[in-house]
Amino acid sequence: MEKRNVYMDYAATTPVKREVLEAMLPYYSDLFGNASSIHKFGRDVKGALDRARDEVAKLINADSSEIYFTAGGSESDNWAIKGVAFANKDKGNHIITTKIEHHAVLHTCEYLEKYHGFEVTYLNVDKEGRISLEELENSITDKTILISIMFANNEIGTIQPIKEIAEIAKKKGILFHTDGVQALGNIHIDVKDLDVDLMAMSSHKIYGPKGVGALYIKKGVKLHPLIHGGAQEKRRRAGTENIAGIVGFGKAAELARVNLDEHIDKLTKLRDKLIKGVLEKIPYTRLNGSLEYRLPGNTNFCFEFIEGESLLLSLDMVGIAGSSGSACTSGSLDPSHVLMAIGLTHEIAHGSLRLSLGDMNTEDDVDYVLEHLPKIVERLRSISPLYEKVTKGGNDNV
Amino acid sequence: MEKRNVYMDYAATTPVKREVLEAMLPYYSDLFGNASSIHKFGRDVKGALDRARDEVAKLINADSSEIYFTAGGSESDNWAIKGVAFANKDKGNHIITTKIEHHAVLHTCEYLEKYHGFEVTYLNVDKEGRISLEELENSITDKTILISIMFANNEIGTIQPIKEIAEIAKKKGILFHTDGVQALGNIHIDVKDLDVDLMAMSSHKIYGPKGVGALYIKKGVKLHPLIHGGAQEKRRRAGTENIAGIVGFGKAAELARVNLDEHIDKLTKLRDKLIKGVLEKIPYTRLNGSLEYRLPGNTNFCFEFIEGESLLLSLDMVGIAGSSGSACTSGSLDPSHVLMAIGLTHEIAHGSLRLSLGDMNTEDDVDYVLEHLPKIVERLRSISPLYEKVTKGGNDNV
Amino acid sequence: MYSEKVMDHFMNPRNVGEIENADGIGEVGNAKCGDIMKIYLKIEDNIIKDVKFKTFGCGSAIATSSMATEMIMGKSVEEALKLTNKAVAEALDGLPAVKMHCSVLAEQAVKSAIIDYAKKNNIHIDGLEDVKIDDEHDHHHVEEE
Amino acid sequence: MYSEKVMDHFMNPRNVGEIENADGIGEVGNAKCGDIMKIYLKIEDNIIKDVKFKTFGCGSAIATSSMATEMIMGKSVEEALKLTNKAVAEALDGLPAVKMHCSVLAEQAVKSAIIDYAKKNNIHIDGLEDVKIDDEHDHHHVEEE
Ligand SMILES: Cc1ncc(COP(=O)(O)O)c(C=O)c1O
Ligand SMILES: Cc1ncc(COP(=O)(O)O)c(C=O)c1O
Repeated sequence: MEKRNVYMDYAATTPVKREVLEAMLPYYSDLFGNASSIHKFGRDVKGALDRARDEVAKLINADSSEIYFTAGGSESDNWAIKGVAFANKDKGNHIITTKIEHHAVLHTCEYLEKYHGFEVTYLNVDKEGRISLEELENSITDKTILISIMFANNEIGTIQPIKEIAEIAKKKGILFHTDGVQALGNIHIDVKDLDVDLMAMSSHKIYGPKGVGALYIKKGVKLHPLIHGGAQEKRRRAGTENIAGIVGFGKAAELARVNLDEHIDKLTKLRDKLIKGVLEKIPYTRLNGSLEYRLPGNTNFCFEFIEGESLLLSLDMVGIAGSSGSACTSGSLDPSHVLMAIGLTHEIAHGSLRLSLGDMNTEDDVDYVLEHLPKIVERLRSISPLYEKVTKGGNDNV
Repeated sequence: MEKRNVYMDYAATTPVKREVLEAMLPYYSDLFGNASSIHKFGRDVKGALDRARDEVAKLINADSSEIYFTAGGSESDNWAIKGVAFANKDKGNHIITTKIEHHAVLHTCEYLEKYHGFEVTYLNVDKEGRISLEELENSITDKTILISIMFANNEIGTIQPIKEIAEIAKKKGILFHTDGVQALGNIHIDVKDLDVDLMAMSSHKIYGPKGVGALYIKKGVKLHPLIHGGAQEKRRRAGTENIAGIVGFGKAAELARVNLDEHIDKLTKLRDKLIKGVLEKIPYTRLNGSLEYRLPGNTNFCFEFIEGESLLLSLDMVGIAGSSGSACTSGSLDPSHVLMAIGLTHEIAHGSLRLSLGDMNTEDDVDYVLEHLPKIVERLRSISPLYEKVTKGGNDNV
Repeated sequence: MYSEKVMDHFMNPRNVGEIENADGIGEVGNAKCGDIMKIYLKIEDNIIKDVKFKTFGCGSAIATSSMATEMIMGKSVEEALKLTNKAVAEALDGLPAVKMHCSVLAEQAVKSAIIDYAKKNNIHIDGLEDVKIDDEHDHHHVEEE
Repeated sequence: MYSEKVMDHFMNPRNVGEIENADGIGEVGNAKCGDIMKIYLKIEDNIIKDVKFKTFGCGSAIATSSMATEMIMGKSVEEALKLTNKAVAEALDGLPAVKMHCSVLAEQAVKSAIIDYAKKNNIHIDGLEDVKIDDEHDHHHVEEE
């Protein structure tokens, strides 16, 4: 097979779709007004803002008035958590989250613990990455003001029992935020049915532009603003609106909604083919995450005896773009907290590879990966002193 | 003169310049990688990020490493103030700002007062909108941890004595943040010479895209993040970078730097012509702000006996876009806090008009305004019961 | 933002002006809040023969004054008293929520002109006793959620 | 991110492998931190006649091991002991700041192989007493400002 460029890092970010960019373009130089202005230049863009809000709302079956635009998933997570925490600190100071949250949630919780007097429970997950509802219930105290549990995990793709969590939260009168960044546009989401109170979203994971996101805030839910100032977003999130970005997010949401079934179907097939192929072709390999509760586009493997960055570099040399939860890619000492939480050892976790699929991937891409990945893993193992021990029988699978 | 479209609301927002948009376009669909990724798609955009940072740094004579990208001026203001406040609450709880700050500063300070135990002094300004250095010095207590005073005012264009303020702050060992959103690209700024600690900037005021901004943080200045999460922006501001937006901001900063003298020269001339014309042609009119310490593109008038929104609407009908500090345009009860702070009565403040000039304005635009504005003011006065009293001599200038 | 009707009444207001020796004059609102409406009535045989207004205020304040004067012109005093702010707003094809107070002001301006007429002429008009003119109208104050 | 030299040594590492009955073997790093380097030396008449390595680790860990083996091949033991991590990094046209620890590891792997050689043969080598092998190297920990 000829050298190709195979992007399989859609969970990190996605390209902006052509229709999305086309929808955005008028809002840079022609329709550039400030949506708060009453003159023609301002009025011209106000409608576009409303339409985008409708589209994002429709994708998750929310009311348009419950969608608040932000600058991305991280801001939305920070807003939801700090906003609820600060608004309810008279009621209690306890927050429940999980060990496998995105850093936007995790570091926010740690910050509230360290500097603002909150206490946080980090729920365990099982080896597939799912929380235990029982542990959740047992963690609730009369000081608990917020539960923040991600919809789907960005590394291993595990989907949580959101509806059941929401039920527990509701029963106890506790607000429930879910980080929906990876779930959005990849599985069916109906916030009314699920009954969540807050949900963070990000545009650049669904083929929209970067630097735009939204927070779903159920009608009546109170939280402090994260960004104070002007009267934008019904006085809840200040800052001149990023109209072009928001229009792009709206268009991306529309496309995601219209194509959702097809998208899920296609990615699920490619994913299953990739998983099957990798596990068959490469020994000493494990699939991380769940088979049942898994995002359609997510695959995550651990290849024993090798390290993630060297794997990524080698893949990059043949045009394949993936990502790794290895410490060496992130500049931090420890490998992925998610892989640790599902019970992997450091050694094994260092050899992880996430290949996340998206709309532009084809069967040929998967074949290409299945051709190159085994050779690359084999080469790196042949350099590895850990593998040497195995092949000589001196080690029982590390 | 034929009907024209005359945009004179550049202080609200500016169109994206053609060169800026062109610089941005590759970063949506081709170079769409996540700057944190180590594969080719990621590396391709990392350099662009660095170059943009250099350009923003150059515009204000900062070090590249002192520029942190954000989602806009409001976020930057919030970050600077909350970040410093929370990081220093063990040292003190007193903040000094002014009565004429943008809401991004004002509401942030009010929030810290109301919910987080801080105390805030709001400095007065004189009738030109300048603070008194003496009052500033007298307001400092041993609990003062932050001074936040805007570089140039968004409504009346008044420029503050930033260097002198920084000196006082430094002498007392207090951090000094300045909201530089309106000053950026409109006057010469040298943060090294001025010796400010923090400065907020926004892209969409200098012909860059909306939803991007930056915070200048002098080397060594400590503050808490506002948005926690990933390791972006040297772990100080999380969130997948809005590459296209940042590249646009960088290009806009480059253009602003290269054209700065010409820009200042041109706008100053147009501004002075507009001010002269308006004051000559329309009785019962006052210019708000300072003649000496004024942004090159800012004009702000009060026309007695009429209200701002009806003025804006009428201007809009002939294609002129301006803005007003009138309560009726903002959905709030009181007219502009800035106009109140410079000592105007409610009645007068309601009749304010800001015409802010920018790069696309011409002499013809100014002539067009000078043709239409007097007629419009006259028509509205003829409907006004307040004017009736004057023309009948029953009122001495309100 | 505004309907065409609002813009029409704003740009071409009907019945602008004053009436000398008017039979009733009503002035409501205050400059502090940014809107003042003044309505002049000429009343003959209980019928509003002429009505004029002057308004300091925003676009919808001017438009609602104009519309209100049109709506009561030629009507009996009792009929004019029945003019509601909703009717004015509807006649203008609606107003933005934050501008509804302007229609309230227009209703009140008409009513206070009629009160003035009643006082000056010392006559009783049915329903007038129920009218309250609220000068400190707490208009368009948006709650921060 | 990496120089061409680093990429070359990563993709085509020199001297990969093991030496049976090596005169000295050094292993540093640990799997927990994500990098282990193992160096085998064949020494004759105080000269490094052959050297091989195996590395578990990131791209620069592999490249620095490869470069280090090249740099000591054919050298005397004393010369090899003088190999510094800086020299390895420079020979690779530099390393990213967060990857400098890999060059430290390479230096230490060489040294610990020589220590092993000295021990096995019970010989004294000048300068060896100053060498410290720090297994718990606290690498690339970035301070949050
Ligand atoms: C002085 C000042 N500060 C802050 C801001 C807020 O900037 P942004 O709209 O980018 O959030 C603005 C403009 O709206 C401004 O004029
Ligand atoms: C689960 C999850 N939450 C939050 C984020 C942060 O989103 P953003 O990059 O838009 O700030 C991401 C992606 O980076 C994510 O995968």
